[in-house]
Amino acid sequence: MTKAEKQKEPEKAPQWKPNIVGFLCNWCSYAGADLAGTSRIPYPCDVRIIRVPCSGRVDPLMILRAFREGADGVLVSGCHPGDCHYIEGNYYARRKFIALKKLLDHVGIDPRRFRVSWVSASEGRKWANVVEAVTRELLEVGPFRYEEDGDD
Amino acid sequence: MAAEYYRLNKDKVGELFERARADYDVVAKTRDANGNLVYGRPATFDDVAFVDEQPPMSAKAFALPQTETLVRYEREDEKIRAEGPEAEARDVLLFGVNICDAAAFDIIDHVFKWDYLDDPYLGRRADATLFALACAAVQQDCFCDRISYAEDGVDTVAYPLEGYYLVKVQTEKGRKLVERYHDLFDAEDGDAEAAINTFREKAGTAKKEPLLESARAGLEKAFEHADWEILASTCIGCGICTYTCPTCHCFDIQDEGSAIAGRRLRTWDHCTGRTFTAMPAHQPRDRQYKRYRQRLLHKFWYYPERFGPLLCTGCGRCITYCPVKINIKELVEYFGGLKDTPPGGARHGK
Amino acid sequence: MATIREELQAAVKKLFDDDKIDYFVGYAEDYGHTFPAILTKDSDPSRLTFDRKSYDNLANFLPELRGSRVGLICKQCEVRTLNVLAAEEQVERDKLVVVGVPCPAMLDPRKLTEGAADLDSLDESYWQEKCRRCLERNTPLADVFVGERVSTPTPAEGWPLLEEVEKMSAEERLAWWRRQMSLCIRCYACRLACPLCYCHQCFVEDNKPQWIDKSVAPENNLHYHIIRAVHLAGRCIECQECSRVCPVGIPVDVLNNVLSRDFAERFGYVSGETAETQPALTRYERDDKEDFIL
Amino acid sequence: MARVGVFICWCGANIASTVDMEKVTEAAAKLPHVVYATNYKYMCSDPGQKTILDAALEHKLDGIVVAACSPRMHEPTFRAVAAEAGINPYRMQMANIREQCSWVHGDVDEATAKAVDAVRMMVARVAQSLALEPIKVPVTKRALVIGGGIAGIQAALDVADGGVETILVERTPSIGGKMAGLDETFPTLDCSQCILTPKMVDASRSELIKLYTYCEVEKVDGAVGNFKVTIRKKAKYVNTELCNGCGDCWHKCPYKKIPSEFDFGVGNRTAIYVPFPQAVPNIPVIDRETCVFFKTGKCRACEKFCLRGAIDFEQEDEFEEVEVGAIIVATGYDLLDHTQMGEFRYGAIPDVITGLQFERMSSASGPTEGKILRPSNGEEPKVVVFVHCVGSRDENYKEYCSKICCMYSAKHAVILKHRIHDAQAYLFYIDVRAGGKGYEEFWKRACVEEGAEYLRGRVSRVYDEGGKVIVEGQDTLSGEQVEVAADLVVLATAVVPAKGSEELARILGISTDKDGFFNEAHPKLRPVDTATGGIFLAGCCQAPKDIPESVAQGSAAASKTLGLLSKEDITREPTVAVVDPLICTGCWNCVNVCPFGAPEKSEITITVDGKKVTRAVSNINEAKCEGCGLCVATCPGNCIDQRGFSDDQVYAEIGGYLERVRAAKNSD
Repeated sequence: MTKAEKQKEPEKAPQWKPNIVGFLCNWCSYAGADLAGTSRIPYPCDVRIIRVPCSGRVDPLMILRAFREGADGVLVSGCHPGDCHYIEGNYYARRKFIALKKLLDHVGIDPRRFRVSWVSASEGRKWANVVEAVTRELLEVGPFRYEEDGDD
Repeated sequence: MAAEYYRLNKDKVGELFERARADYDVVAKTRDANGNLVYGRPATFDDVAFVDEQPPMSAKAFALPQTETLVRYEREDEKIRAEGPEAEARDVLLFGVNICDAAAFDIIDHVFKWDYLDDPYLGRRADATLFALACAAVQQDCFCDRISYAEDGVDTVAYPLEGYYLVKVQTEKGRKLVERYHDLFDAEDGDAEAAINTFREKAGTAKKEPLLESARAGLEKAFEHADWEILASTCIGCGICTYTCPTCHCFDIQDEGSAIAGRRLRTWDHCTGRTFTAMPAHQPRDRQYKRYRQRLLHKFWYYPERFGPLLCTGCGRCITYCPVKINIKELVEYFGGLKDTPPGGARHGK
Repeated sequence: MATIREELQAAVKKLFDDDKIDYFVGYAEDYGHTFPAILTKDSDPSRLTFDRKSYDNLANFLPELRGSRVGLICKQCEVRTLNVLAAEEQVERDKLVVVGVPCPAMLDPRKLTEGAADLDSLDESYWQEKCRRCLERNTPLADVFVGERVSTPTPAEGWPLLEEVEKMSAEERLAWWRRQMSLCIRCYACRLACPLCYCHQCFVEDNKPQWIDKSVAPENNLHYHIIRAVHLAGRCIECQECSRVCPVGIPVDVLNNVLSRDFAERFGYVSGETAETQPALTRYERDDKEDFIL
Repeated sequence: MARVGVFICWCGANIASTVDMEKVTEAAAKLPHVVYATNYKYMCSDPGQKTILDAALEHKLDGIVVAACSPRMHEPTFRAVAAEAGINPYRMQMANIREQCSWVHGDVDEATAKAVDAVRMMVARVAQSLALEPIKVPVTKRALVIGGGIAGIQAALDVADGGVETILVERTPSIGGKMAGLDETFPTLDCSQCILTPKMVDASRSELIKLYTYCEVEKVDGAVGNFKVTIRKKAKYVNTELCNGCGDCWHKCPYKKIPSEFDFGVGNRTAIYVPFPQAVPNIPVIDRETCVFFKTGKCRACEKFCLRGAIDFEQEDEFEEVEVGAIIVATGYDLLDHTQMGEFRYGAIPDVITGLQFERMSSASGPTEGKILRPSNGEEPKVVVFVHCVGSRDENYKEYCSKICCMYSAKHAVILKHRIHDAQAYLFYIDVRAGGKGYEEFWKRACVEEGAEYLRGRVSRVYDEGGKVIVEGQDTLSGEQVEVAADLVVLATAVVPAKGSEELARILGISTDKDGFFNEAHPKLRPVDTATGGIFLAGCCQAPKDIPESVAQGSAAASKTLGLLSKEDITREPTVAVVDPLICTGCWNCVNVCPFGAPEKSEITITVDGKKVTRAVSNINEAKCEGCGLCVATCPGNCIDQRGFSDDQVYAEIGGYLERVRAAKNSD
């Protein structure tokens, strides 16, 4: 942690925890998350997991819906390129996410709010690290709200 | 009530605005972030655009907001709590509104108090006072000169004459406004109606014959006219004409939320859109020209048949902002038999 | 432009007389506007024109006329559109007669003041942004060409408005877009004026599930525009009709341009270049570049 | 409102020690749709299952949420329970509160909150879950084996033995594969040809096996149970009906100096040829690339000398479409292309050869009739260096171990000693991997009894000097720099997937790993299946293997195939994509992206404005859909949805979690 970040520390409300939606492909990342469990690798508690057949099933609409419903961050995780259970779903997904990412960055939504990872069924440790990293970053960014005032 | 006439000195307008802000929630034209003219709530008279130029959006949103919550609900354990929106208590003054915008309220009141009393609308309508500003020149595509009743029901109208505004008061609400700030108004002793007529002649807004009302007989025979298909097929089905229109008032009711909490709301809807009247298995207006025809005939046949006035004040926004520049006036004249040549020369020829 | 007008009207008359087409889609001038018109052989072609206010992307009217033989005025904008539509099997090229024109660059209606004198003489500062980037002023693919061919000036580089927005910080951009989105009235003219938004039902109209809330609020409006841009990724041909038609002046096309520029840089991808260019999101390379995946 | 029962499992202490069971139960009971919630020590046990059955009856449940372990563990169990309770199995959802909750979170409050959310999400999901019925597809009782090496031959024989017709496609002129070219085999040193050729003959004689040699798979349509396969029958320019394999043609062919592919260039062949004397079928083919007639239009020697008139220069490639219910892929391996690796000077120094070239030399039926000779001068080598791990276990080339090289290098050292008694073998190795029956004993024998010198270390440099090949390397055990002046250097080059594997993967719609080997469905539990139903793997196309493993996998794939084809029809998961034809525009995005060819171009006729209009629309072939949902997310008009992973279900899950968050955000 850099000095500057340490100084920022006290400003944060310590009790705030980010709400993170995780879309995990059934074959790699969901299995990887299961492996983290079987291997008892602890990680932060703030991701709620939605199982999808493939990262290619994840529609950008789902990601924006999660933000609209109040998520502070969204994580999509799939098989490594080339390892897709459905051969190439993650390659298409990657293009879609590149497009969405570009747009979210452009409209000024912090890039740390939308993350993608490749986690294989054997990477329990990596899954824990990904959640750790994503959670840490969101703690730095803070809660997400478009609304300037309370109404919607 | 019989019309009353007053004079308002041009240098008193700012004071009227500032003082009214203490008593009313004052809505006036101002500029938005992009420099567009909008009806908003400017804080000082410096931010007010007291001009006759039309903003793209009419003033109807102050009586019929684009999105309005009808009821909120919340479920806690087994209990469900529901509550309606709180009534907005404050009187609204629509300050410097165009006549074509102001006149619209009186027209659409009919539908909101017809068989069902629409409380949210009528409540806001009752609380609103209209202080209209007459146009010194016609706007790009407008045609209020072709509609007979364009000022009816407008509480007050200010005509910009040489050196002063001639203020015509037509309703009790208007009289209340003038009485409240009576020190700013002087009595008009001349022939006010004559002055107004001269002003209108000069501005180009004097009533002309034939009025669009006279097209109705023709329209009633034109439902199956073959040229609808070709003339209205350039319509792309967007909501610009209806959403910018001061008299279009259709809305949709939608729910947002979940089993835990949410709300029922209404939002503007538009008959030119393909989801309007679309049912799960059938869409009676299955082509765009039918949807456009519906809009036109509703305004110039069905509505007047039921309620009397045309559902149009001639503001011309639906032409100005139409992406494909469909001209409703030309089409009414053509299908109503007032004109032989179709706009752009397009005929189906079936 | 008297000559092009006459040539055009003669060409259209000939197409109808030779029974080559059932409909002609072009621009007519009437009641002070230039606007798209669909003509049949019984129509009066004397109002047909092609001028610097011939804004509309006429390819937008093809779905309505599908199955018929159509003559269509095509500027470079329409040509690129047709290529995308052809790649997606939305047009039947053999039923289409492309009427080529020399495009004089379209004017930006927002920059035109009331009663501007001579439209033909207005310089670049009055043009639409897209026209400064135009690669070919004389319709390629034309089956019939009317008017005198013109030279195409060197296309301008860059995306002025996009770059202006990008100069802002992330917070400022969010605030700027939020302000823009607070103006949006969800009339969907941007979508409906877009010849590539041809879905019979748009995601924003879905209500089961209702991905985008129906209430008109900045964040809902923004989500609609973002997803629309995703759906146009690698397809948008930058005709800017979405922005031109917006009644409240939101520069909607900036979002599309974000991806047009990025896909060109990242994938070497230019939409609508040929009729075989498959949409960018329905293809991939194993080594597509990205810099954000963990 | 649905009537959902929530059943929360303690999993002994596995869940209950970190997640507060009572709190989760209490929260679950209050959720919309939930009419019953309870917890139990082991929900998967008999009494646990009975709890569910009883509650389903008593509370008239129409949906079930089991909050327990991962659905990857017990989803089948609880789906069966649901079915028994009269509830559609697809209206049973599992909330994963063990692997993804209690086992990874220590704080009871946090873990309990997460478990409650998981239950909320699944309750919301169940409420949106439609009842689904498995899809039934009739089965074509015929199998296809691609690749006629030992794995493919074994698979074909076993499938045919089970009474099922089998098509064996081999792209070279003969079946037999790499094994046909090997000398003696480790660890028993029995002759490869002696054990293989009878199987080749069996395959050719079997009434149920149709050999398609010199053929390639061109296209595969359809799905498990009903594939349509287009086979390209390459022109042999020999009428197979008339040819009796007499050999006159290849003996008369004037063009004799063509390096033989089968011999890896150690020997030569003619332009019309059979790859090796024991070829099955024993019918030659003309290689168009090297035949003088095809180049110059003159020669036709073979035609002149063929007494049966079997030569036919007019032949062209033919295509045949066959229907099969299952496909076994056994396309084998090649060696890593040495042009990528300069350091061993392969190709530059003639006395540097690969292990497979050594096999051809030492094979009694090979070009040198079993004599091991230096290619440079035809003399017997006295000092031979064998280099292990050439390109394998090497980050610059292939990270994986090629598995067979340790054993065949040891075998080569033994054979060398047997053939040239005074020869000395040096073996540079990293580790000796000799896991296998009799393998450890075998390499020890090479080392101890046959006097092979094992040097632990990488070779750093190879160069020729004074008619010798100098091999420099390090012996990491002694720490000394070693230099051997060798007569012959044999490289144990890395095993890579056979050429064209990637293209075949695309044709078949199966995936490959990063090295290009075909992916099995599960690395441990489904090593023979691919992720695509009805396509199985055998032999080295999946990973490097020795002969017994290839044979075992060939038999395993055959048994899987027979299992599949023994059914009249097969059931497939109903979680397939569905198109709403009324809103489909026919943009074919789905057709473009689907890896399985499931969306098909189709038409509907609707009435618009009183007229019949025919529109091109997409239609999902359920038999082909693997349920990935890619088309669903790609369709811009949301015209496609996926049963079992529907938009409604995902939406409900998002809302199920976040409605609480959104409500909180709006209230402050």
